[in-house]
Amino acid sequence: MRKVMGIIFQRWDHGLQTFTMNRGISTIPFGGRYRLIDFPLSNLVNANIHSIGVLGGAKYGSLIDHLGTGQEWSLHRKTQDLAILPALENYSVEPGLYFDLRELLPSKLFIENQSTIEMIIFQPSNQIDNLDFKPLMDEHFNGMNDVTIVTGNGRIDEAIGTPDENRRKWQGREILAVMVQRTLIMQALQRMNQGGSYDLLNLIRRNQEHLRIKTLTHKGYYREISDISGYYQANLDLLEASVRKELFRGPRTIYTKSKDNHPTQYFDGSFVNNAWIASGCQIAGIIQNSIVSRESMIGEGTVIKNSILMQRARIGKDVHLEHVILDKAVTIRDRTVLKGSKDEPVVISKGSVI
Amino acid sequence: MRKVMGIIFQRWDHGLQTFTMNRGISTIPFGGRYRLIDFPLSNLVNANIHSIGVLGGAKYGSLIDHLGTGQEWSLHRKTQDLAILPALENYSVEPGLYFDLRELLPSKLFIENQSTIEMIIFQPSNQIDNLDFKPLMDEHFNGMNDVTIVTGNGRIDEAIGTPDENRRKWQGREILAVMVQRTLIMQALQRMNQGGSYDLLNLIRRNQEHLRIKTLTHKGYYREISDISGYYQANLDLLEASVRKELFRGPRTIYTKSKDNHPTQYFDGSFVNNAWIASGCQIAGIIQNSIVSRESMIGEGTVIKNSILMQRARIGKDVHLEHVILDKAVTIRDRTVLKGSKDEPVVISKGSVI
Amino acid sequence: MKKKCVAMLLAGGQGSRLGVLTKSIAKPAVLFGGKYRLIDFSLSNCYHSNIGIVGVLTQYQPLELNSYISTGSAWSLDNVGGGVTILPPYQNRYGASWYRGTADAIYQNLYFLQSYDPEHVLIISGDHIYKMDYSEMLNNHIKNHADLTIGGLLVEPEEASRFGIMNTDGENRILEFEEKPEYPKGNLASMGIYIFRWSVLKRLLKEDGAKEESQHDFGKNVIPESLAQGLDVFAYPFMGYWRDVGTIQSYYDAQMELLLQTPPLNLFDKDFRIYSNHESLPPHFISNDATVTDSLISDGCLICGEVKHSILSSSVIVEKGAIVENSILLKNVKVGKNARVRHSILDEGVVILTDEEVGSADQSVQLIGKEEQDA
Amino acid sequence: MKKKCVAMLLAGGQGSRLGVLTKSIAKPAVLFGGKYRLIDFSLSNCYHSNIGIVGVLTQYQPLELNSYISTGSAWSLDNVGGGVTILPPYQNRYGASWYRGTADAIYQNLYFLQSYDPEHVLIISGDHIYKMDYSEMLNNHIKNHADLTIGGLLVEPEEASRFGIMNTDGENRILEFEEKPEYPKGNLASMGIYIFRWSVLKRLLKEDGAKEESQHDFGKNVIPESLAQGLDVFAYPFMGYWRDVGTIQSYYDAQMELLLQTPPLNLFDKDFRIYSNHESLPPHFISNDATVTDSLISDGCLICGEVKHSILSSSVIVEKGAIVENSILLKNVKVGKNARVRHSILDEGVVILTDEEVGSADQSVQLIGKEEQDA
Repeated sequence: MRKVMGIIFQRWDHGLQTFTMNRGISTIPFGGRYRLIDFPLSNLVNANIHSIGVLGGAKYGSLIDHLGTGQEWSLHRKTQDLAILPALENYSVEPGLYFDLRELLPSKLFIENQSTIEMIIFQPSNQIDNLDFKPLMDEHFNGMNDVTIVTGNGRIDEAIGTPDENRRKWQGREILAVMVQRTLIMQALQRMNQGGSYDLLNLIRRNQEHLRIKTLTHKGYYREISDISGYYQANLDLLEASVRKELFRGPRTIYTKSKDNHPTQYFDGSFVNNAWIASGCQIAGIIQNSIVSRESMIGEGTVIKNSILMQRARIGKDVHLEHVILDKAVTIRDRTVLKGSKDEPVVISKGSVI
Repeated sequence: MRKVMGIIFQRWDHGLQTFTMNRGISTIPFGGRYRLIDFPLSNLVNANIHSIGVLGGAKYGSLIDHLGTGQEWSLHRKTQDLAILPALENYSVEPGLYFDLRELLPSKLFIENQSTIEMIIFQPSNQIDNLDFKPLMDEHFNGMNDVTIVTGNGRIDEAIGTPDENRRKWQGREILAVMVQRTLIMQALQRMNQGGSYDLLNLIRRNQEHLRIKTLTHKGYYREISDISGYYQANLDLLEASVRKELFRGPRTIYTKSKDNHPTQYFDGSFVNNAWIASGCQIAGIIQNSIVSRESMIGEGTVIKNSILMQRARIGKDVHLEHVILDKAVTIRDRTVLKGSKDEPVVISKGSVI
Repeated sequence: MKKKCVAMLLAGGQGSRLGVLTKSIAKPAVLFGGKYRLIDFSLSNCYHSNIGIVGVLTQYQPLELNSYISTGSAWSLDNVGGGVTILPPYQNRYGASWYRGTADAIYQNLYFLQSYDPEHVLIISGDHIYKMDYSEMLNNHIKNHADLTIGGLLVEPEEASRFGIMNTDGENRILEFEEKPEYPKGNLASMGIYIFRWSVLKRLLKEDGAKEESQHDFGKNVIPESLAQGLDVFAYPFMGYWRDVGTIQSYYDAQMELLLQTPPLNLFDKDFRIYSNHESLPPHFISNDATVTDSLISDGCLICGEVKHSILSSSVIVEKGAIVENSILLKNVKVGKNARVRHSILDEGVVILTDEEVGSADQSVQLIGKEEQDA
Repeated sequence: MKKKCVAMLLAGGQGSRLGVLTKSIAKPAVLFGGKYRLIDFSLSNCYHSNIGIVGVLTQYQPLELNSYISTGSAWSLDNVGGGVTILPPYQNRYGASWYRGTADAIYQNLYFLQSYDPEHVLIISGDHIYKMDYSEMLNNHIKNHADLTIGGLLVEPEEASRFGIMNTDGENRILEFEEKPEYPKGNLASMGIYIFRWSVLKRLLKEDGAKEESQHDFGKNVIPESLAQGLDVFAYPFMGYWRDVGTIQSYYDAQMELLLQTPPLNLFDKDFRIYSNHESLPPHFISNDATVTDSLISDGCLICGEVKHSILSSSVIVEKGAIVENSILLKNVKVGKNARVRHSILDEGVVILTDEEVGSADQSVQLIGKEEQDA
């Protein structure tokens, strides 16, 4: 019943540093009310995996706040379903690694103690998809695989590219998740003290002759969020009916910490078109092709186009925003104009007053 | 209604390092089922204070696990009663300071946002007492104090001493808590960027001419836990009826994360005397003047005297322990003998097999 | 453990004048303002009043209400050693009986109150729309050394005969109480909010329980009896916003007020929030073909048509070309292509077909339920 | 949302043979083994069987039981979109009615089951002591294409007439079912655990509900009717530990078995834990004057006397010089100085005075309640 463990890890946040001053990459807000980690975490929960470790990293405040006891994901405190795993002190994630096993060292006991676990699923925290792990797990177990690698399908991979073309690839495709038998991970953790390799992917490559490795391809939507333009595009993808349907209207729910807000109020004179709008907003202006997060206020005469507003934006009157990303709690004064471009949106950091 | 905030901070853990390899000082187990932080946290909850920040420090795993969403303390997630505040990256607590305000910098917003708060209570996390803050708060507000300092009464202070005689004293007495008007803390945090002082106590001393400062004395039991011998003694204090009564049988409950264990089973031939024993244990041996934590197993013919056993001790047959402290999950093989002395108990670290 | 004040919330009412809305749920579970249920107001008031123990008396169609209330955590009322307790009618070794009236409901749960042995008991109901800090009323009650304090509201004189009317002296002492008088002498109406001294309440309910001719109702029996016995009974005048939404028209009007530029009831207010046990749903989406103005839209809606001066609960779908005006659409309503909905309340799950028209601006508000549709 | 299997737990029983123990609480809420309540076993079984939706039917003295069950979080059963739902009798617009029997209780809540539209429904009760993975029984039920599968246990032939007895063929197909037969033909007894195909259950209950002469009981009416209709009814033999604790003696005996060196029911087992909604209490303290041997002691106890071969629930006090032997002391019992308690069950809150003696080794087990004391 509890044979599979999931581990979600932080990624190198170089391309997203404007967002990660006070939070880890896993808790960057996304899609009006979600955080990036909601996607990998819901993927695990939807496959009935009830033993999950989340690497917390150094900036863990927002992660603790977001996950709570895991209640919103039907994870239970009593049966110890969800653990936030502290990273090594003074450790920071390196670029170019798929998954640095050294991060797991302080949590060795967490893995050791759960002796009934047979296999571990590793997922990064900065990936938007709605994966169905059930058939993937079946293939892993039925095929008696040591390692199963889940990749995206090539086309999307080529389309988005990644800052470092060499990392997170397998047979030329981007890796979405890796499933490894627990015994192999335990061995790797033991050997690390003796100077063994510590990147999960290198470790697999190096031992590929001795291992039964299979690759499976996810045919659906996915995006890796590793820089601002990827973040911007993934948000705007939600305006596509097919993407919304696959992510949010299918059989597998994406869970998140929900907020008890008043419904969004539209005033006389508001005009809204092709927009994804969360609860608790007060809207008097014009919004087009945009994502508006919870509790945002948009003044009269204001025009917002092709933009992403995170929570609690306070936008005055007669403002004009185009190709803009506002981090949480940004205030924009009356009559301000901000214009970026599709490839280089303007980014305003958390709490700014413009 | 929500006028007071409580902040509980980590202390320098030099004297307790055998216990703090993988946990912060605030989550050292105590008294069979508690952790040190339960005492200051319950003090706040019992005074109806529903806005509490706990400094998490670097080794925050056990703190998150212990506090959960705060449910066991009747703190609610929805009204955001409890926050674990991340410390600065790469920051470690220094000795000799009462409270280093730099630790609060990443949480400036947490304090700023709660604008209805008038006063903040600061407490260390390594102190065993059952303080009644209600009358203390009344005196603070009625006296229009800027700062109210709660000290222990001299006698106990002299009796236990502290490694550094200069710190945590006020008028020659040990400080248990400090209440400060929120505006003063906000000012101090603003000025810190301009190179102001950062130790709360220094700050108060330096400005004492401009501030209305009062000192109040707590007449009851208290212990500061800053070294092994203090930890040992405070545990054994629980064998005194008066201490148990003051801490656990009075009107103010000490809350903790409770564990759903089977009642403790005593077998034929067990002999137990003057002992404080938690749930889930299986006892076949002899126990005297000791504290035994949850889920410990004590084999036949074994004798345990004047010792402190943390959770999940596995003690074999015919073992003899005297003046010993076992950290969590220690295994002692059959016929082992360990003897310390009252002043220097033997300490066995977490997970050891002896 | 002794407590100062414990609240008892009467949530057993059917609210039959709300028609299909209360066919399968109790009145306190009826939706309001897009996402709230009527009981949210009383429970949020308890939180803001620092009342940590609330007994909720249920009887009529309690399933949805019970699971909605759950442990009370949505209103931060799930305290260790207290919180919300749901009190359905029950069977004991002497037999089983339903609640015969508001007073009987409390009477049958005296043992619950006894277990807390409070000084005072606050009695409220779960079907009014208002924000009130009961602790101010409690302070007033204590200051007056009252046996009973009744929350009172000034109503329009022509409405007074719908209420229990209290005639008071200059110090708010109640001299006379008339339940729905034909010729009211005043216009200070009882809000159905009572604070009793616990020892007095216990005695009154035991006496009332023994009377065969009593209807076991606070307004009809217990309050008049308190005055007859010469107890110290005071009114506590409440000046804030308060609405009874017991009829279709008042239910409609109270919600439409939320759409005013400055609504009399501000639900965006952060200092006295009304909490609810909300569902977790994605944001709403407004398509290229849509127009939304002067409306409240909840999570999970998909709007492809025109929505004007309306309130949409969660997961409502308005298809292309459809027009929704001056209407209240409850959860999971679907309005088909080119359909037209005017001046109507559509109950949960109602489906309006392509090109269908319901309601008109001239008629009184129309309430449409699923059953009517199937028939 | 469609579910494979939903559980309905019958927890309305009074358990009148347990005397004062069920005076103010339902039988499933009775304490067992120091800290458990009987219902812990069924609810923990649901958790271990991966059954995420459990309806609990309550009727008799439900207050303590309801607040004990709460959201089911103590058994990790508080899932989003499921979990534990308490189903008390209720009033709807057609009237109000109590549950008239086990089958009627389910019948009145068909709409609850309908909302999940499961493939199968597991029906269990909340007052037996056992560890069972229902998912194995469900697999068996599915493999047999059964309409109904009944959990069965081999009992001593001389006890068989106390049970519903199932006579089966070699493939566990039930040929005959006799409720408490005077001359039993076999000794495979029904455990009162049923898995029905949902479509079949719905039909059977509607038919049974319409029969005036029916007692609306599964054992007496619905099971015999299923066989009479020629449905596919199978037995699922269960081999593990199982105890019915319906009498004082069986309640005493089942607990005393926990004190054996290797008890038949291992509650220290980490792989199939029995969870409970436990109180948070300090450790117990054993003073210098105490002797404790061969016993189970719960949190919060204070032992200054001698305790031998006994089970003490939480916060029990045994004063100096007192002796407690072969006894079960429920919560908050206090045994005064030099008192002697032998071979007895003391109900919650019972106080034994200084020098008092209760029970003796020769008599049958004595049950002492607070009421008996006051009388």
